[in-house]
Amino acid sequence: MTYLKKSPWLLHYDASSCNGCDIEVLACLTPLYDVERFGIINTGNPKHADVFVVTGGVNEQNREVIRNIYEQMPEPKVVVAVGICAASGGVFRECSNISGGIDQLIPVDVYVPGCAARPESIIDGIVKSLEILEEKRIQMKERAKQKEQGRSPGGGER
Amino acid sequence: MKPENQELRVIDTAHLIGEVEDYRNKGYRLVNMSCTRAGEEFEISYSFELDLRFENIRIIIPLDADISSISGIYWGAFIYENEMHDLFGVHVRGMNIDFKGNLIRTTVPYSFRNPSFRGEGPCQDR
Amino acid sequence: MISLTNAILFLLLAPIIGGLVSGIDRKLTARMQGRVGPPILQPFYDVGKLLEKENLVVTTSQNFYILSYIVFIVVSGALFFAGGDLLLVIFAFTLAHIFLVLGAYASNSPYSFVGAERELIQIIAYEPMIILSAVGMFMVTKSFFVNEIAASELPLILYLPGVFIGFLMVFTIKLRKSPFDLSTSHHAHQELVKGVTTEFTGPNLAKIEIAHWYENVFLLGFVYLFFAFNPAIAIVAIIVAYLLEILIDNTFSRVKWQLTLKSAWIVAGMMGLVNLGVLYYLAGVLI
Amino acid sequence: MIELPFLIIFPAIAAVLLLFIANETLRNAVVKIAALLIGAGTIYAFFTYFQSGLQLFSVPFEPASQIMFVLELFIALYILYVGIQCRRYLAVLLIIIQSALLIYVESVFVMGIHPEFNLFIDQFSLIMAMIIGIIGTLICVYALRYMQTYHAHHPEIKDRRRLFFFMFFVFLSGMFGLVFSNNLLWVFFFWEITTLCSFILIGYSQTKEATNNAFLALEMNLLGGVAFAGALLYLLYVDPSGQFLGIEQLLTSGYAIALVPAVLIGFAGITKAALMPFSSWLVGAMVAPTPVSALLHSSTMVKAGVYVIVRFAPVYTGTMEGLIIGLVGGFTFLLASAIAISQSNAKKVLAYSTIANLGLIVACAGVGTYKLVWAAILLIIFHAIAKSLLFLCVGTVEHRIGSKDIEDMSGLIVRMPKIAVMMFIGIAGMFLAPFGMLISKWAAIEAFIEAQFGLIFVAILAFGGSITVMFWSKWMGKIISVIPSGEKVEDTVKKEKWFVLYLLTALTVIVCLIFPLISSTLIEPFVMSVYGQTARLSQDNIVIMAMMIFLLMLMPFSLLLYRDGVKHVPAYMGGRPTTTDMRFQGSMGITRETALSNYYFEDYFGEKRLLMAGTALCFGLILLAGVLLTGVIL
Amino acid sequence: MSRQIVMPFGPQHPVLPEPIHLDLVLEDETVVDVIPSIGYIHRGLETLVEKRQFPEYVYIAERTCGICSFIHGMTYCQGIERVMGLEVPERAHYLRTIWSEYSRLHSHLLWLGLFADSMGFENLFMNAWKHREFVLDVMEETTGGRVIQGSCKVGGVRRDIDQDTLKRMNADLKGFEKGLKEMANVFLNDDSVASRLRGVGVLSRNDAYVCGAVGPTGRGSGVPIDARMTGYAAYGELGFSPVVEQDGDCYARCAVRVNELFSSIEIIRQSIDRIPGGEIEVKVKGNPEGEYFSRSEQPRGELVHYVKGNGTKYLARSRIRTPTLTNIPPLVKMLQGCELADVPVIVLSIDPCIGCMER
Repeated sequence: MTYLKKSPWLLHYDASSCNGCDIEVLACLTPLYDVERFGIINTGNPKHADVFVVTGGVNEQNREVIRNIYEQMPEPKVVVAVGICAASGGVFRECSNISGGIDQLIPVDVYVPGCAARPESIIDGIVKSLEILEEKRIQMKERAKQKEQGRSPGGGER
Repeated sequence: MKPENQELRVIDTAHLIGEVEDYRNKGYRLVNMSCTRAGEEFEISYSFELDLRFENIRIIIPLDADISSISGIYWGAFIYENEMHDLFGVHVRGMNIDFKGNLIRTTVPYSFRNPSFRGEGPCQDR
Repeated sequence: MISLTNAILFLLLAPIIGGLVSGIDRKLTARMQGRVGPPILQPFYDVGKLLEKENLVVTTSQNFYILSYIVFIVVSGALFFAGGDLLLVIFAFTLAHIFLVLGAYASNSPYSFVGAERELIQIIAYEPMIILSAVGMFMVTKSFFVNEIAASELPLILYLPGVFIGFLMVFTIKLRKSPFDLSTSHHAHQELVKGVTTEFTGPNLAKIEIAHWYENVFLLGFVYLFFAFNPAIAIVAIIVAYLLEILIDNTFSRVKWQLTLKSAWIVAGMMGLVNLGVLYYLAGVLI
Repeated sequence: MIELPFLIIFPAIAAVLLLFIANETLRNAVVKIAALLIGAGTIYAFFTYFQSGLQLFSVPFEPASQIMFVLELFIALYILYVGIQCRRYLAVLLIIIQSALLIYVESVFVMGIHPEFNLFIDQFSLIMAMIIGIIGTLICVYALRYMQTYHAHHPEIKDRRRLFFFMFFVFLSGMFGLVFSNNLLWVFFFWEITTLCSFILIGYSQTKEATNNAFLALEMNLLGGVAFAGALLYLLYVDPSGQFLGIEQLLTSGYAIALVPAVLIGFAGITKAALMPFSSWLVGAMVAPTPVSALLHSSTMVKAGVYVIVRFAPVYTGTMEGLIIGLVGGFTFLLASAIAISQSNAKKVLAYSTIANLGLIVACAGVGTYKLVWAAILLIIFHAIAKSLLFLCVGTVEHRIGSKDIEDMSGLIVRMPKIAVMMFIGIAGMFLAPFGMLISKWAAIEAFIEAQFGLIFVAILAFGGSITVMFWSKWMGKIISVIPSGEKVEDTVKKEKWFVLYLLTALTVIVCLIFPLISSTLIEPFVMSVYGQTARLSQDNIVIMAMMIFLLMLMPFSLLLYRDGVKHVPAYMGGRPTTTDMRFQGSMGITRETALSNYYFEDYFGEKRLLMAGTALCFGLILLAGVLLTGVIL
Repeated sequence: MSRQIVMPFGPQHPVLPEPIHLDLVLEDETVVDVIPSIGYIHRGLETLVEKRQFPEYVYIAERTCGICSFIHGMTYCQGIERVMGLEVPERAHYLRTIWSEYSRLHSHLLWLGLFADSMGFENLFMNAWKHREFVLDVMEETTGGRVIQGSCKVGGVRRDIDQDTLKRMNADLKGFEKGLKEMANVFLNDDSVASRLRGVGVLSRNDAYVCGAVGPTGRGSGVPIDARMTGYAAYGELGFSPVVEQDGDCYARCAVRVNELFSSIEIIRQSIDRIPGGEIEVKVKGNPEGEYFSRSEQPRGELVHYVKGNGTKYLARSRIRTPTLTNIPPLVKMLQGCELADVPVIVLSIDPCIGCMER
């Protein structure tokens, strides 16, 4: 089934952004943009989330936090890097404490451009990520099936 | 626009506490503390304000010197002092809340202490 | 005495009704907030998705508690609709909730732990009023059995107006609506992330969600009992009561546990008790 | 009728034997054999009498009463002695008043009186006897190992185990005597014995705190004793021939005479059952070794208090005095439950919960309709089993983890899985459907609605019941929260202890399953014989509850479903790096350990505050009863 | 045995879009200890002065914070202008004032929304953000950016607003104000909101002073600090006074911000009425040499941009002292002894902007 596409739950984390993208992510939830139309909810809890929305680049302190949150999300999951900072570090690329985009740490599926990214493009990015989410779900299911076959006595060697 | 007048006095390190106490007694509030590297020295500025009178005092210390905390006089000063320690490596004695270098963890320790690039020239390549 | 057909109907229909109610709730809430809101079927999509997700747990025993939670919610709901003893139904619901609380405790995470404590506060806040409601119904109809209460010709609401108001109050707590959503739901996340449900993922969360649906249908059934003398009025009453809850949800900020407990006990308890007291001494005259 | 004297006298013989045995192995053997015999005797008595209803017996041994009188004087002298020695003059004063009353009664009236039937047995006595004979002996067996470890852990406390087991068996004997005596003079004698046992056993460790608490218990119990003696005096005054000294005769005499003694004895029962305002002694008694708490202060001795009140329940029915006794019980239930929320010491929680439940039983008995008496007896049974199980679990845990604080029990399910499961069942037995206590509460609610002023009690039950949910479930939550770093410490628990714990756990569940049977064979005939009508749960509900219990027993098997294929991740800590052993990165660069503790709401349910309220309220009620009673007497 | 719960609050926490890190030590629900830690979004952007020429650095300054981005840029420019002795045209000053005040509206509305959310009042959150979109529309129309405008430059502003647009903006404010009044009524007079705010997180006047509270945090405690009184930009020519409340609790801070909304609208009206014609920028020649503490009033309080030029195109030092940084010590004071349920409310009541604070 394709329930995943109809009910993606977000988790937003501000890695080291200037707030511009963050408030635009929030603005998506509010009456003008209202992403709940598409079933999108901001959960605030990695264990419930499907889509990890990261803004801002990686620095020393949040490195482990991002990885930790990513690991606590159940499969299938996608990462959307919102804003130019999350993609490459953006204007802060050369700052003393920034080591670049999110993709150094975790696999990013969709990059949303902009400084700050506009709500329209953020929504677009998330909708794009849903296709990938669906693909990942199918892969996950196949993996599980293979594992199952591997375990059953007639299913070949382990 | 009416530009405001700003006073800046460079004082001796030894007089710091006395001066700050003076400001406190006069009812000034602490606006800011900031550190700047100037050559082989740190300039540390303390800014105070009372009824739109904005005054600064400055001490100049060698890179490895330590200064005494004013957090006993202005309780909130610890946040500046910890920050100064984490970014510049200035040692501050006697802070009321000492984060021991954990207020801001940086990739390079004391990242503001040693400017990596300065002056004219291409800046896009790291 | 107990109707198996009704129990089975409840088993099958309650999730559908509960899901739809929840969907309509979300839609209306969105409209009240000036938004378009999700499709009516959104809760089903959510649960469908959750069932497809991976099951992450802190400890394996969480699964057990949640399974027990939903099983006992379903059992007690079925018991209610089958016409069983109202007090037994209430106690069985408490049992189910204790399982949810234990599931939260089991994970030993600060958020779900505090959520569990708050859930307990909620339980002690609403439970007296629910029991008093059942007692009130008994005093009017002389029976604790749901089927007999439902079959009563007496307009319970006229005898039990105070009890009904008290019940509406705890209804808000039970539905986890603002201002009393202390322990979980989408509102409490500011304090406790997701409270009791923080450590549940995928299928477990789906079970909790479905259990909520069952529970909501049970609660609406409880409202029905007050108006059981006339099913048409009862349906209207249920709708009005639920709309009222949505309205309350949207016009209050969340209160703290102290106020929740105090208001639930004092307001609801007193409303209910005064009502019952009057009924008690007029019993000979009225009934 | 030989069973009854056997049950009364045999434990006393065993006790004397134990007083002289210093060898540990021998003592173990004697205790186990005696326990077995007493248990067997009880069961034998059960099968002999459970169908026969009320039976009265006369004791052929004439001087029995005189011996008791002499023993009573010895007890009084002993108390006088220790009271003066420890400068507890209140105790001295009370024992003097009580003895004076008693001597007066004996010398003026009793000399010529020989009530025909001194012993009796009916289903209610049988129930009590079963509790004493089975649970009591199990606790005795448990105490063997417990006291061994206890002295190993507390070398500073003098080893007086001979005295300990002597008192234990004397106590059993006293309890049997109490429930089998028809003669109130005899009841009074056994009553005093239990008071004495409690006094000595609370003071077992001889620390200052223990001695103080022992005296506190003594004083309050003596206060009840004085009232009891007053009741005897009144009865003999009304009818010097002494025919009303027999409980059975008194109850069937028509209630005009019975009311005054019933209320006085009810007051004695209130002190013994530690209802407010006398609850403090039971809480203080928790300094005693845990088996003492389990035996005396939860499952049996305090039940003697409610036993007499339930006995006299028919007298209370419909009277103002009965209502007041009921209210004292009701408020005690409400307030003691609330206080339990603010306690973290497991034994204190158990103590307050005991007080609360005794209060509930007294509330039922005080109002005293037939349905309520039925519910009260159910409560006595279920409470005795579940509570003794819990006490013994706490005792075992205490010796393994070195604390009886609930906060220290976190992750017990990992560290001591078997004990934790038993504790879980015990706690569930205390407040969850479909277990016993809840059934009784439910029955009580249904019964109260129809009683006079029942609405007050319904409200008390509704609120008190939900409060109960709070403190039990947070304890439950604490023991089942899974901590990954816990190391297993339960291998050292001895097999006797396991045996007792297993048996009690099994009893908790089995009694729930067969309670319809217990009800129909024991409780219903008793209630029927007293009131002429009886209560019972409807068939449907019993079936449903049985189904729920089976479902509950099936649920743990679902864990098998999740054996594999479940991915474990650490708990969510706001995104901070967390290790599996529950540490996370805290502020200032410190690695912190997760610390979780329950809520206690000290400001709302604080012990001091509520105790004061409860004491004032219940004291006022008792005064009111006293005033009413004076009116009746005059 | 201690009855304490250690509860991590943040860095990932639903109440704040930004990471702040507090270790809360609780007894029941009472907070007995708070240990803050920051640094999750420290970028070290002040070091970029080494790599960006001073006119370019405006972009960096603007991105100190995405919420009050315009004021950051403006304050930085004013510092440079002062060091270089540039006379900025009056019209530019007025335009800066107008955008500053729109920024304030945008920021306060955003804050009101989040604040409502922190008390679990979702409807109000949505409402506040709905109003905010009006402000963002004006921003987008006049500068081209919703949250980061890029319209300020050293020596003036980049864009002019034509007279018709100004007139329309003025007219639109009326409807906007009416909507705000309705919403303000809920914040200030609703019982359930008051039950969450009154008496919560009290900061005494003295504490506010000793800890260095600025902006609405200080003004809520009766400390009338408002850097706009120094008369930068066009503020010296406009009539307004700081909004001050005396109680020092969350309600007072909320009331300050709500009333500032109307004060801002008033300032915008005055500015539009009085705006002179003429140039919007001057030519910048040479490099800055000298230092200056440029102060301005951000929505969150007093902002200090310290600039020090050494006669090259690259500044020797830029130091941004943001209001949130100095409001952290008062926050620690306020959190002591509050309840768990109050933590989000109190944290938000200082309107933390972590992005600014850590730079």
